[in-house]
Amino acid sequence: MDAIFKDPVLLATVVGTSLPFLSMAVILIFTRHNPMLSSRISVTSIVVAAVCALLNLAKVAGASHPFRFETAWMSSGNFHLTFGYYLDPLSALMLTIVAVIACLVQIYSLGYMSGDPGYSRYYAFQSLFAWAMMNMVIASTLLQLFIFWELVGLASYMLIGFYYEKFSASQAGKKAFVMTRVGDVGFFLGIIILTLGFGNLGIPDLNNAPGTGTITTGFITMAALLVFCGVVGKSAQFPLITWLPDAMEGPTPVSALLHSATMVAAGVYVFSRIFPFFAASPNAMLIALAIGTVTMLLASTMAMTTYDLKQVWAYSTVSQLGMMVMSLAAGGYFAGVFHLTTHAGFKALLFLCSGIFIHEYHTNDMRVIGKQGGRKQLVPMICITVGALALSGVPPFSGFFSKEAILGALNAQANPIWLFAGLFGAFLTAYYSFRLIFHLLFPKGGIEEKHAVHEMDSHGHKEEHHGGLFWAMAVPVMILACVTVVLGFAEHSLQGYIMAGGGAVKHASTAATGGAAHGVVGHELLVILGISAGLVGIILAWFEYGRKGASRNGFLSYFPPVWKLFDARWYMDAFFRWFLDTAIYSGLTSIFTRNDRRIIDGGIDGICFFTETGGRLFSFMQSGMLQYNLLIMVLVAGLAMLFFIV
Amino acid sequence: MNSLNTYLIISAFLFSIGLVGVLQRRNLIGMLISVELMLNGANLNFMAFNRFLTPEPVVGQIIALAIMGLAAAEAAIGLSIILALYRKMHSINIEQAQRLKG
Amino acid sequence: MTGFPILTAILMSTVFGLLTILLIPPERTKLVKQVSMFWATVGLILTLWLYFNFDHSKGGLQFVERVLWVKSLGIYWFHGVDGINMPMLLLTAVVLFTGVWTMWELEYRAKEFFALMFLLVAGVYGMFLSMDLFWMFVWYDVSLFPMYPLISIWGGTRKEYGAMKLTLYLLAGSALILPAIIYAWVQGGAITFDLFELQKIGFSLLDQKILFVMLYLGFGILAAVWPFHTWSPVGHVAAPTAVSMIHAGVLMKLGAYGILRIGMTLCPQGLGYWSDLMALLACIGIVYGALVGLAQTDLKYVIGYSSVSHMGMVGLGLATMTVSGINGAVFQMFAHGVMTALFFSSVGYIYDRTHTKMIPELGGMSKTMPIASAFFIIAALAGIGVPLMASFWAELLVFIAAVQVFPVGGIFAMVGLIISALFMLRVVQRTFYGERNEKFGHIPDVSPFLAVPRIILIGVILFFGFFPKVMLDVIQSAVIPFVGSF
Amino acid sequence: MMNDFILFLPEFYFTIAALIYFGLSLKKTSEPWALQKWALTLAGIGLIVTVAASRQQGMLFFDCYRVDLFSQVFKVLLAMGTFWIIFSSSELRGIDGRQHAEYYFLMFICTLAMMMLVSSVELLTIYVAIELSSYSLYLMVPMRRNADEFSETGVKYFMIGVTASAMMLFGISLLFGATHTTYVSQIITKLPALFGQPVAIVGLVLALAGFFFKLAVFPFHIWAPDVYQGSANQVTAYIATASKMAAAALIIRFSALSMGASHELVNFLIVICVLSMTFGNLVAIIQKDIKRLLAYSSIAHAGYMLMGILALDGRGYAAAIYYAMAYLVMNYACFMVIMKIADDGHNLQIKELAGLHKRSPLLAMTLMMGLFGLAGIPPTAGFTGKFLVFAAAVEKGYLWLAIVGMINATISLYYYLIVIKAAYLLKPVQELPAIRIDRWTHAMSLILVALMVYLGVFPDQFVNITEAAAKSLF
Amino acid sequence: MDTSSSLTALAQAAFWITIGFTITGACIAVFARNILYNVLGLALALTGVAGIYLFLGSLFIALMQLLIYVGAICIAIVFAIMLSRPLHLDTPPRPMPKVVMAVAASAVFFIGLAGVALKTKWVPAIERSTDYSVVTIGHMFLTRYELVFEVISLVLLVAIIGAIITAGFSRRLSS
Repeated sequence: MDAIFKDPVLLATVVGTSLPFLSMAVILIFTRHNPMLSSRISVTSIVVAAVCALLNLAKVAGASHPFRFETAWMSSGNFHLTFGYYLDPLSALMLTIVAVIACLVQIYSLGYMSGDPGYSRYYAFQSLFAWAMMNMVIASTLLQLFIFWELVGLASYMLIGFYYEKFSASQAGKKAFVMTRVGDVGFFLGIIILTLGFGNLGIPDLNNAPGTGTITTGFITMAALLVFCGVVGKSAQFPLITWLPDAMEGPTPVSALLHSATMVAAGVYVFSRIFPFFAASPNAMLIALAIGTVTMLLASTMAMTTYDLKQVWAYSTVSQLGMMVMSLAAGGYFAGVFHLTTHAGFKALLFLCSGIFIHEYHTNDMRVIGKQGGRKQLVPMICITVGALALSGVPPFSGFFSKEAILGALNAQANPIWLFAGLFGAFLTAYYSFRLIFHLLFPKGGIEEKHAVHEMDSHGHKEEHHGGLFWAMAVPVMILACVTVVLGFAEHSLQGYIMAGGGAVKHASTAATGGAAHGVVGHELLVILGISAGLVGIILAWFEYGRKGASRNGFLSYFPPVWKLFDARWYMDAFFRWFLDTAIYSGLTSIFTRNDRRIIDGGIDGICFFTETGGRLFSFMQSGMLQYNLLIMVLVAGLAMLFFIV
Repeated sequence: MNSLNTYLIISAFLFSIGLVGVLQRRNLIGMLISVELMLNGANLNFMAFNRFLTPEPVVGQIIALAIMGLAAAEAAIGLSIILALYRKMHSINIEQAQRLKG
Repeated sequence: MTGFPILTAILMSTVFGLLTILLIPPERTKLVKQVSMFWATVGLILTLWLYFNFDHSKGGLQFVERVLWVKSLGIYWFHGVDGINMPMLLLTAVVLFTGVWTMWELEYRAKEFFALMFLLVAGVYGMFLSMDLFWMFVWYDVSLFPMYPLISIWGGTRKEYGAMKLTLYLLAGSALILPAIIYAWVQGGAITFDLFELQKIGFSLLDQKILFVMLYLGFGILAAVWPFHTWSPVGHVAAPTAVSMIHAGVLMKLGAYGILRIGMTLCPQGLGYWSDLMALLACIGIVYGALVGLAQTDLKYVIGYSSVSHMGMVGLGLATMTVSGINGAVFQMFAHGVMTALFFSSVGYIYDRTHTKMIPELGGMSKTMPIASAFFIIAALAGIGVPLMASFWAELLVFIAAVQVFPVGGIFAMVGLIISALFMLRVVQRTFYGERNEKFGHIPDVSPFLAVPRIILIGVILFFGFFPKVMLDVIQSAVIPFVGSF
Repeated sequence: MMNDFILFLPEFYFTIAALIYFGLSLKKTSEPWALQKWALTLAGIGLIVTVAASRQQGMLFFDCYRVDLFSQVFKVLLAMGTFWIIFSSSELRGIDGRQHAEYYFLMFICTLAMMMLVSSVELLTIYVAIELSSYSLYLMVPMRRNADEFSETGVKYFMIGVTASAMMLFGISLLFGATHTTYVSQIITKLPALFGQPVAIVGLVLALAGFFFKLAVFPFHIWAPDVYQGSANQVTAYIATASKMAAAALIIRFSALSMGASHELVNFLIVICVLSMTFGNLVAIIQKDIKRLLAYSSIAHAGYMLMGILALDGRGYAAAIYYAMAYLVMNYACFMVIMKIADDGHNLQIKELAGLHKRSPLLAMTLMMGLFGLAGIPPTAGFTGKFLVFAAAVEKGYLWLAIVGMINATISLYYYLIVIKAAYLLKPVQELPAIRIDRWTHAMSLILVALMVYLGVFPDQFVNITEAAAKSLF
Repeated sequence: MDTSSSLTALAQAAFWITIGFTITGACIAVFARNILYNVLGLALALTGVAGIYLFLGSLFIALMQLLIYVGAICIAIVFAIMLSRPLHLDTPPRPMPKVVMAVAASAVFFIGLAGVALKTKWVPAIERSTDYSVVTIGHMFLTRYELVFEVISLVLLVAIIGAIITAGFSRRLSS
C-alpha cells in the first residue's frame, strides 16, 4: 500500500484508472435518481483521469525505461497471474488518447444526452468504459489485457443497447457482443496456448521472447494468429465487419468514443502492443496484411452507398482500422500507431459534429439534414469539413501525415499490390467523405426554407432552454478540430517518443519491412500519389454532388447490382443471418431441442412408461382366479426342484 | 417291491394327484379333499422313512399322528370357512370368487 | 478433536432450525420466517468464521472431528474441511441465507416449506462436511428427498411431473452410488467407511474402473452430466424460487463434489481410464446445453440449460486431472452456485409479480422493474463469463487445463462460450429490452428489503471476481496435494 | 424348574392371556371398549415380560425348544407388534363387535404360536407351531363383517396356505428322511455333507416354501394382496407386521441349516429375491387401494430381506434381522395411520388421503416418514436396513444384486411418493373434518417417528444385538 | 420255505392291491365329477393308506388313520356337502386348458419328487431300534414331544372356536 504513495507515477496511474470505476459504482448504487450529480461525478473523475494520464505521459517521456508495477492476482498450480501496470511510451500515449477523448466526449454528452431518462445510467456506463479501457491500455500481462478487453466489450454492449426500447438497438448490442466474442474466443485460446507453451504472459516478456529462441516460429504463428482473431473481432476486420456499422444505434457520443476513436482501436493497439512478437512470424504478418487490406476496401465500398451520416463514419472507421492493420502488418509500427492517434482525433471530431446535426435535426439521413439547412450550423459544419479533409489525407491536416507514413510502410513491401490497394483506399475514402460533405452543403433541390424557418424557430427555442448545453457540445468539437489541425506536425516528436525505448520494436520493425527497404516508388512520388489520390476522390465527389446541376446520385447508381452489393454490405450480414438461422437455430438448436425432448427426455419417460406397463403386465399374474395363481406357485416350485435334480 | 422307493413314489403320486385336484377342481370341497390327499402323501413319506431309515421308529409315527390331528383341525376350519363363503356367495365354486385381482 | 466442534455446530444449526420450526404453530408464519432467518444467519456466521480461520498455507484437513459411530461396520462421525469443501460450505451458507430471505413473502404453508428447506440444507451441509462414505451417502439422500414435497407443493409449471421426475431420477442415481460405496467398503476389507483410510488401502485397477464409473454415473446425474441432464430444466421450471436457488446453486454441486471427493479420491486410476469419456460428455454438455438453451421460451428452462452447460465445465475441469483443472472446477462450482442462485432469485421475483416466466409474454421489463432486471442481467453476464465475475476465473482455469489435456475437446468447448453469449443475450434482449410492457406497468420494482439478498449474491460474485486469490488459495491448498497423490 | 419357567415366561404369559380371552369369549355380552383396554393392558405387560426375558438363554422340552438371543429378539418384536396392533384396535370396526373377544383370543394365540415358532429347534414343533399361527390367521381373516366383496378372501388364504403347508410338510419329511432326525441342531451337522444329493436341497427348498408363503415371497405371495385388501385393517396390520417377523425368523433359521454350503440354494434364493423385489414393486405402481399397495410392497420387502439372508453368513442374517426390525416399525407406522384415518374400518383408497396434512399434520408426517422409511430413504431405519442388507450381499460378491435392489428401491419410491403426494398435495373433493387423535395416538406417532430416525441414525447397538443374535444361530 | 414264499407272494399281492386301492381312490377323489363320489374316493384312498401303514409296520397309526381320517374328516366333509350345495345341480364341464395345465404342473412336481426319491442314496441309520410299540409312542408324547402334544390341544381349541364363529353361529347379541 505504501508503494502507491511513494511512487508518483503509480499513484497517478492508480488514481486515474480507478476513479472511473468508483464513479460508476457510486452512480449505480447511490445516485441513480439524481442525473445531475451523476454526470458531475463522472465528468470529474474522467477529468482527473485525463490529467493523470497527461502527467504520466510526461513522466514516461523522461524515464529511461518503462514503468512496470506488478502484484500477485491469483495463482493456480504453476500458473501465476499478476495484476499490474506497464507504462511504456505506447501505453502512455494510448492512455492519454483514451482519457482525453473520453473526457471530451463526456463533457460533450452533458449537452447531447441532457434530458434523457437514462442519463445516470449513461454516465455509469461511460465510466465503466473509461475504467476498463484505461486498464486495458496499461495492462502488464496479456491476460489482464484480455480481461479488460472483455469489459470494454461489455461497456460497448451496454452503450450500444442504451436505447433498449428500440429493438434495433438491443439487436445491435447483442450482435456486437457476440461477433466480437467470436474473435475473443480465438484471442482467449491464443492466451491459453501462450500460457501453456510459453508460461509467461507479461507483455514485455512476450515481446522479447522471439529473440531468445525459447519458442518456435510455428508456435508464434499459431499464437499470433489466434491473438489476431481478437483483433479482427474488436477492430471489426474482415470477416467480422458488420457489427460496427450496426453499433451506431447507440448515442452518437458513444459512437465517437467507443466505436471510432478508442475501443475499436483496441484491436490495433493490441497488435502494436505485441508487435515484436507478431513480427517474428512472417506468415502471420502476411495474413494480417491481407485481412487489413480486404477490410479497408470492403468497408470503403460500403461507405459509398449509405445515406446515414453515422454509417458513413462507421464504415470509414472500419476502413481506417484496416489501414492501420495493414500498416502494422507491413512493419510500419510507428505509422500504424500514429494513424491510430490522428484517427482518434479526427474521427471523434467527425462523430461529434455529426452528433450536433443529429441532435438538432433528429435524423441521421444526410440528405434530410442538408435539406433542412445543416450548413447553417457553422461550428459543426466547419469542424466536420476539417475532419473530412483530415480523413481524406489532405495536407496540412493530421490525417495527411499519418496516411503518408502508412503509404511509406506499404511502399516498403516487395509486392506493389499493397501500395496500390492503399492508394485506392485513400481515393475511396476521400470520395465518400466528401460525398457526405457535399450532401450537407449542397442538398439536392436546395434548402427547404419553410422547414428551415420552422427549424430555426425550434432552434431558437432550444437555445433559450439550454444554451450552455450547446456550448458543452461545441467546445469539445472545437478542441478536437484544433488538435486535428495541429497534431500532424508533431509527427517527428511523437516518433521519437514512441520509438525511444523499444529496441525490440525497432528490431522487429526493420525485420518485418525486410527486403525491399528502398521501396517500389520514390519518396517524393509517394507523397504526390498520396495527395492526388485524396484530391481525385474529392473532385469526383464534387462532380457528382457538389457542383451546380450535379446528378447527386453517384456513379455507382449506374451499376445497380454493384450498388446493391455494396448497400447490402457484400451480403455479409445476410450470410451471418443465414448461418445463424439455418445452421444454428433451425439446424443444431432445433435438432438438439427435439433430441432433448424426444429422445433423451422421452427415453426417460419411456423407461417410466415401460415400468408402469410392466406393472400392469405383471398384475395379470395376480388374477382373481385362485387356481391360476396356485399354478404359478406350483410350477415355480416344481421347476426349481427339477433344476436341483438335474 | 417292498422297498423305500416304492413308498416314496406312492407318496409322491398321492401328493401330485392332490396337487392336480387343488389346481383344477372348482368345487372348494373338492379342493379340500385334494389337500387331504397331499397331506397323506407327506404322512406316508414320514412313515416310510420311519420304517426304513431312522434310528428310532417311534418318531415318524408321532409325527404322523400329530399331522392327522392337525389335518382334522384344518378340515374343520376349512369347512367352516367354505360354509361362511357359501352363505355370502351362495356358491362354493372357486371360479366365481375372483373379485379381488390386479 | 479438541475444542468446540464447529463443523458439527454448522450441521446442527440446520437440524436445530428444522426442529425449532417444527415446534412453531403453523399459523405464525412470521415467527417461522424469523426463526429460519436466525438459524440461517447462525450458519452463515459460523461458516464465515470457519472460512477466515481456515489456514490455507497449511492445507490438509482441518477442524477434524472423528468419532466411531458403528463399530462393527467401521462407520465414523468424521467431519473435516479442506480446500475443496470449504468453498462449498460457504456457498451453501450464502445461498441458504439469501434463499430464506428471498422467500420472505411466502405465506402458503410456510412452516412446512422452511422445515423442509432446512432438512434439505442439513443434507447438503452433511454431505460437504462428512468424510465418511456412509454418512456422505446418508446426507446425500437426505438432501434429495425433500425436493419432492418442496417442488410438488410450492412449485409452478407441471410441478407434480417435475417433482416426480426429479426425485426419481436423482435417486436412481443413488442406485449406483450406494452399491459402489458398499463395494468400496468390501474391497477395503469391510472394516472402515473412512474415506481416507480407504484411500490408503488402495484398490486394484479393475475395482477402480468399476467403482469410478458407478460413482461417476450416479453422481453425474445430479451434476447434470449430458445425457442425464433432462431433470434439470424440468425440475427447475417446476420448483419454487428458493428451492431452485438451493437446488441449482448447491445441490447440483453435490454431484460434482461426490465425483471429486469420493470418485477421484478413491479411484484416481479409474478416473484416468474414464477421463476421455468424462471429458467427451462434459464438452457435449457445454455446447449442447447452450444450443438447446437458445430455443427455450421459458426463463427457467433457459437457466436450466445454462446450468447444464456450466456444469459441463466442472466436469471438463475434473476430467483433466490437473491442478488448474480441478481448481477451476471447484471454483466453477462455487461461482456457478452463486450465479444461479442470483438467476433464480431474480426470475423468482419477476414470476411472483407477473405470474409468467414465458419470454414472449414478458419483454420490456427493464422499464417496469429496472432493479430486478439489473439483477438478472448481471447474472446473465456472469453466466457469459464476463471477466471480473467469479465464473470467469473458473472458466479460464478449466480451459487452460482442458486445452492442455484435451486440445480438441477444449477448443470445442470454447465454442460454447460464443453460443452461451448468444443465448444469454438473446434472453436478456427478449425479456428486458424492448417497449415497456403495459400489462405489467403497475408492478412495483424490488423493494430495498427484498433487494438485499440479491445484492449480497452480486457482491459475492464480484468480490471473488476481483479477488480470485482469496478463493483459489483455499482451493489450491487441497488440490495440489490431491493431484500429487494421483 | 424355576429357571425353566422363566425361560418359558413370555409364552406362558401369552397362553394365560389367550385363555383369559377364551373365557371372556364365553360371556354373553361384549363390550369392545373394555375388551380392547384389557387386551392392551395384557399385551403391554406381555411386552414388558418379553423384554424382561430377553436376555435369557437355555433349552427346554428335551432340547426341542431353545431360548437364545435370536429367539428373544424376535419375541420382543412379536410382543411389540401385538401390543401395537391391539393399541390400534380401538377403531376395530371392521369386525363385528360380538366377535371381539375371539379376535383378541386368536391374536394372543397367534402371537404365542409365533413365539414358539422362533424358539423351536425341532421340526415337528416348528410345524405344529406354524400351523397354529396359520390357523389363527385363517380364522381372523374372514372375521371381517359387512364386506361381501371381500368374502372370498378367507377361502383363498386358506387354500393357498394349506397347499403351501403341505409342500412344507413334504419338504420336512425329506429332511427327516435325509438326516434321520427332527432336531435342527443335528440337521445342521448332517445336512452340509448331504448337499451332493438332491434330497437335501429339495427338502430345504420345499420346507422354505412354507415360510416363503408366510413372508409372501414370490411366487408364494399370491395370497398377500387379496388378504391385505380383504381383511379388517387391524388384521391386515397384524399379518403385515407381526406375522412377518416369525416368517423372517424361520427363513433365517432354515437357511442357516445349510451352513452356507450350498451354492444351489443361494442361486435359488437370488432368483426369488430378484423376482420378489421386481414383481412387488412393479405391480404396486398401479394400485389404488393402500392396503393392496402395501401388500405388494411387502412382497418387495420380502425380497430385500432375502438379499441379506442369501449371504448365508452371520452378517447377512444380522442384516436381515435388522431389516425385519426396521420393517416392523415402518410398516406399523403406515398401518397405524391407515387405521386411524379409516376409523370406520373401510378400505382406504389412496385418493382418500387427500388433505391429510390439514386434517392431521402429525399423522401425515408419520405416514410420510413411514413411507420414506419403506422406500429406504435415510436417515430412517429403512435406509440403514437396506444398507446392511446390501452390504451383506456385496460382501459375498453380489454387487449386481445390490444394484438391482437399489433400482427397485427407486421404483418403489415412485408409488410411495404417490401416496405422499395424496397426503400432502391433493385437495380433497369435499372438506373433511380434522381427525381427532387422542394423546396416546399422538405420543405413539411421535415415538414411532423417533424410533424410525433413531434406528436409522444410531444403529450401532441394534447392529450389535442383531449380530449377536445371528451368532447364536449356529 | 414254500409257505413263507407263498406268504410273501400273498403279502406282495396284498401290498399291490392296497396300493391299487389307494391310487384308484385318489383318482376318484380328484377326477370324479360328483362331489359325493369324491368323498368316497377319498375314503377309499385313506383306507388304502391305512393299509400301507400296516405294511410299514405300524398298526396303531393305521387304526388312527381309519379313525381320524376316514371316520372324522370324511364325515365332516359329507356334512359340509349337505349344508352347502344341492347335489342335483349340474356342474358345467371342466375347461380343458385348466386341466391340462394343472396336470402338467403336477407332473413336473411328480417328476421332481420321484427324481429326488430315486436319485438319492438313502442311508439307513447305523443303529436302528425296532421299538414300534404304542407304549413308547405314548411315552414320547409325554416327554420329548410334550410341547407338540400341548400345542395340538391348542390347535384343536382354536379350530373349534374358529369353526363356530366363522360358520356364523354367533352366540351373543350385538352389544
